[in-house]
Amino acid sequence: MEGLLPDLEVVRKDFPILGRTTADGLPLVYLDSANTSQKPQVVIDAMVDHLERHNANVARAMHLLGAEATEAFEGGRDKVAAFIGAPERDEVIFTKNASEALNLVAQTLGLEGAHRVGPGDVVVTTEMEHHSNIVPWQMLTQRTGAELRWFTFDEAGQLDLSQVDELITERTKVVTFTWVSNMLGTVNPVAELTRRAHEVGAIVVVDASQAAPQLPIDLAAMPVEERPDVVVFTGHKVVGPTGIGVLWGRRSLLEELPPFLGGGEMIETVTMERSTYAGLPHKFEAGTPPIVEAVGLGAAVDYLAGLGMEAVHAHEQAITAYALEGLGTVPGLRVLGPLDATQRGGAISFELAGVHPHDVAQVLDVRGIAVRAGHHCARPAHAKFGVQSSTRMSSYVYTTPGEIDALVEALHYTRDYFKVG
Amino acid sequence: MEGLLPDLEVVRKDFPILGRTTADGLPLVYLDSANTSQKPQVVIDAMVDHLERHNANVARAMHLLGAEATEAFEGGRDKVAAFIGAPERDEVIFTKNASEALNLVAQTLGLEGAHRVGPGDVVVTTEMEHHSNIVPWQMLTQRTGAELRWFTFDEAGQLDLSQVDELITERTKVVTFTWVSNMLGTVNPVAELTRRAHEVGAIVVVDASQAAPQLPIDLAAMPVEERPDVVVFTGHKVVGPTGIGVLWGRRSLLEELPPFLGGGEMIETVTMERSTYAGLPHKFEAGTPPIVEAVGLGAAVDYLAGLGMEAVHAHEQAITAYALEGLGTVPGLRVLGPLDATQRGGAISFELAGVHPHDVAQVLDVRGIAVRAGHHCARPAHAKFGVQSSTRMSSYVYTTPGEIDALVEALHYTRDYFKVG
Amino acid sequence: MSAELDALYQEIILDHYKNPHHKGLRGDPSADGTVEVHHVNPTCGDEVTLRVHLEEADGVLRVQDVSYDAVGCSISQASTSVMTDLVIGKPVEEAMGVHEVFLTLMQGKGSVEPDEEVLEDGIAFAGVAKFPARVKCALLGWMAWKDATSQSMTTTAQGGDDD
Amino acid sequence: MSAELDALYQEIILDHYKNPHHKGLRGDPSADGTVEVHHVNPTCGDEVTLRVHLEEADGVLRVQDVSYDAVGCSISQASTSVMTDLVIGKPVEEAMGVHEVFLTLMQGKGSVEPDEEVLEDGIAFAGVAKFPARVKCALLGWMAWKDATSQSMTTTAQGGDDD
Ligand SMILES: Cc1ncc(COP(=O)(O)O)c(C=O)c1O
Ligand SMILES: Cc1ncc(COP(=O)(O)O)c(C=O)c1O
Repeated sequence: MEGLLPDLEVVRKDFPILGRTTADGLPLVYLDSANTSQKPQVVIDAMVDHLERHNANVARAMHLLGAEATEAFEGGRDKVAAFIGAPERDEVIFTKNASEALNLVAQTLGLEGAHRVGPGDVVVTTEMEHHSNIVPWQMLTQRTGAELRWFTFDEAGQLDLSQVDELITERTKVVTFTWVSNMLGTVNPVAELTRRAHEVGAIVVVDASQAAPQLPIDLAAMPVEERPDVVVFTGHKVVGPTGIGVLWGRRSLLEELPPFLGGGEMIETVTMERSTYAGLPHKFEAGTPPIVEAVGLGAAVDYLAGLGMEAVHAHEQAITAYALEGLGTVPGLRVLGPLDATQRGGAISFELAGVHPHDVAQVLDVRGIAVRAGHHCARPAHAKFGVQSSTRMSSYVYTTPGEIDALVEALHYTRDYFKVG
Repeated sequence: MEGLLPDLEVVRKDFPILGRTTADGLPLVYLDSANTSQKPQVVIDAMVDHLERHNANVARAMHLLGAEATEAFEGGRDKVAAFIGAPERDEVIFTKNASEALNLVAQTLGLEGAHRVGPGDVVVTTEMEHHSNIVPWQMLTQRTGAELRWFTFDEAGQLDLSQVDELITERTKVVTFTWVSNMLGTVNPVAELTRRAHEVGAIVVVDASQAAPQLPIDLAAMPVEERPDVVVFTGHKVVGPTGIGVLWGRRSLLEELPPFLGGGEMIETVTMERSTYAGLPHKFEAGTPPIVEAVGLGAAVDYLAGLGMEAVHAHEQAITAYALEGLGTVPGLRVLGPLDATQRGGAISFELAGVHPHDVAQVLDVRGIAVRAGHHCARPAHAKFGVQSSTRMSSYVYTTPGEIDALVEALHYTRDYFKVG
Repeated sequence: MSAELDALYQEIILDHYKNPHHKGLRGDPSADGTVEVHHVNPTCGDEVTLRVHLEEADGVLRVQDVSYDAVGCSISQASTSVMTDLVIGKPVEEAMGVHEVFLTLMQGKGSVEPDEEVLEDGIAFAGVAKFPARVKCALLGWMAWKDATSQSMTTTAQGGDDD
Repeated sequence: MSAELDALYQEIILDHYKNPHHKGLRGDPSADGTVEVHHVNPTCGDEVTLRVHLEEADGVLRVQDVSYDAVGCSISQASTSVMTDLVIGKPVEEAMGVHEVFLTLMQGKGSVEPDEEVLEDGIAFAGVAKFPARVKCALLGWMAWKDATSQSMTTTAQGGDDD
């Protein structure tokens, strides 16, 4: 099959968990990578080495281990900055996950600064967002008296761009959207939406939680008018650990925003009466940062860079095309989202007529196939299709065509088991 | 020496990093545990096992790995709840560190609820707090028009409790203080302060970042009028990993507070217009939680419980007494804080006349001895002593009397090297 | 493999799923002794809107009716259907007892022997207890019923202060 | 061990530490061409308040005076003292060049050969470059000087629009 990672079997050996079997001795078919990715040995080893040999607190420790830990931690930042082509490495802020990164921006925009959101202002999001890119903006607009508006999408899972003129106006202060949908797989037009938003002076916040694992990203190479002001993603979906997220932000914007959490590390000086704050990136990193997690994330993005993000993307597209084809052979199966693999990401949500997604997932699980059933933290997008939940398969660098075959066969079996058709 | 952990040499073997040497082949003497603790092999192994065999996202995944990961993650919560004797396991919220936990409380208290802090209200803290328990309250009081007041402390490092009547009044909404000071080592009277605060209806937030590693804590056993409403600590100081902190809060208070971060996991239902929120603990855990970190933290508190927190406390006291004695032999050395080991925690900050703390730490580091120099995130407490910084040694379960001897000898050497005295 | 599935998806469960009992909201939601609640399983989004009508006669408070609308998987739908069979017409105290027995079965991780006398069709859920992720599904309707019933009891108790 | 320390704590450094040059704030902080800044090393709390006075003569902008108050370790104190020796009296452009050379030395991780012609006593800091945690100490005073000087140049340039 064209496009697959050339050394797929070697890649699979890098991921120890893929050697696991179920209680019945069945091989594990992990098709839930949009939920969280598996971890290669190098990431685990980097974390172990750090904990066993270099562990100390960072920045404030000036001894041998402290210097080593600081170098390892800041080295993680350098690697992440390189991975997304950040114009400046100090623009990379470590948060606990993508959700915190989005809240950081939404909450501080409500407090002060030139982009402060207030009564009458408009924040624009989309109907296909993950809850983590809806709820923070609901909170912001509710607290400030601003208005939350959103792009809808069509049956094919594409944003209705005819709403641009109506939604992105002089009143619009923020435009936020997901680069790649975690439910539909849709890839949104970042450059176009960003340009339009910038024309009215709005800031653009892009949720790259599903894009960073799959697409090559080079922020520095983007024309500045098409470059979002903020891009966030989460460590555990790019073969890194939990407990760490990434917020990249344009320096001038980050400098203008007030601090989010207060405490150690983010200060310049403290008196009981008042405090002054540190510069980037520390201003937004209160308390002990995710040190071993940054080490792991650094190893993770290096691993992906080693595979080559172009190759990773090609692999995702090949597997996705193959999966769409296979799913098409299952009677009563409806894919929710774009059907052209070249226009979408690797998460495929679907309905199977007559069988509830939980029951689909259950039958698959008994056969060792891990998919997700539920709303995938995208209830509004499900509501759009008139369903409450769906089944989702999502592949990654370790997924083989054989695993897709196993999925498709299991779906046929599921229909038999529940006697539909 | 009495009070030492009986199997100290065995305990030391549990910590792989203690086998490290400096570039010159000197053994590592790690006396910076108040900054961050080292990790025993069981913690590292638990994390590795999770990543290599059970990794998946939690709560929302219903497949084999998802069920295993959820059980492991929630098992971490059970262990933490047991460690502090939490009245209810769902009152244990995982944050990214202690700083986030303190900000969570400070920020949500400014938004709504019966304890909402507003203009004219008073928030009381102390002059010996870590920056992470000062700055969030400065932000809260600045944003809400409330007043921040504080207990001062005396030359011996004890809070001036004669200020109680003046500070804790009907206007007081929050009283917050550290259980054990990370700079002075002072152990504050939690029961007494809490009782006084509760008499005026104030809520009590205790920073147990230094207490949890050293003292047995049994919240359920405390009389309810003396039990704080919120207790926070941080994973990396209790031999657990970075990237995780703990907020324990009384259920009725946590239910009253509005959510802090919005996003996946913390919702009940979401529509584009509005959302409703999940119950405890998920309400305060937006996004993918620190999964592998909770596994590590669970193993960490189990490890400490295995040693026995009474035994850990006795060990700290024995080492601290021995260290205070040894430091007393160094001319020109002044300890900043209580001098009676039975009345204090295991962090000892000191000045060495004529040598700046950085230079002390540097000389020690060359001899393989890791201490901290600086303000230890407690500038106001340093200002109180008229100094900008100090040197701090802090011991833990793996510290031996021999290591204290090495420190004391190195301090004598430091004085010689800088030709003071 | 199929045996494992069959342990979960007992015929009884699939029957209730295909033909749920007492489904569809009935009665006047604002009537005395009637309470309606809406419960959600946040993990998967399964939802139930459930209406309970309690009535007192001869000093005994009874579950006069339970009706509901729900979307969800076979387990949650069947469990809600079985629940209505078990509680409708029973004195509240007895129904609460049945709820306790079902809860114990579900939380037993497969080690509790189901009591057919008490649980009737509910014994079909014994296999669910071995699937931790599905226990929440099986409890959704029960939890909603308990919540609505407790609320109704509070209001009924207040209304009936004079007896 | 002691050799390693001696590489860091050169005699010159300890001398400047014990007897710092140009210490103590001087001059009128509100005078034309004078700027005062306050810099902190947040890691350790070292602080410096530094005043720079620039003056133009014969079309050349010169560092007329630098004075300061500071608390900090031997490295930061000595480095600030050496810095004042190196920049006072020099044309701003030349002084900025010296700053560049010192910065390169500090960031070289020990691989840069110090140029005594340019750095004079500053070459004593070559050993500091091998101690990453101390580089910030050595740069504190220099950074403050550069900041104050740049600020003064902006105001001077505005004031001197007419030439
Ligand atoms: C007393 C005290 N409070 C709070 C903190 C903050 O902990 P963290 O940096 O993990 O948020 C610390 C440690 O740095 C501490 O010692
Ligand atoms: C598109 C999208 N945004 C945001 C998130 C939230 O990431 P996290 O849960 O790590 O905060 C996710 C993943 O769950 C996602 O898929």
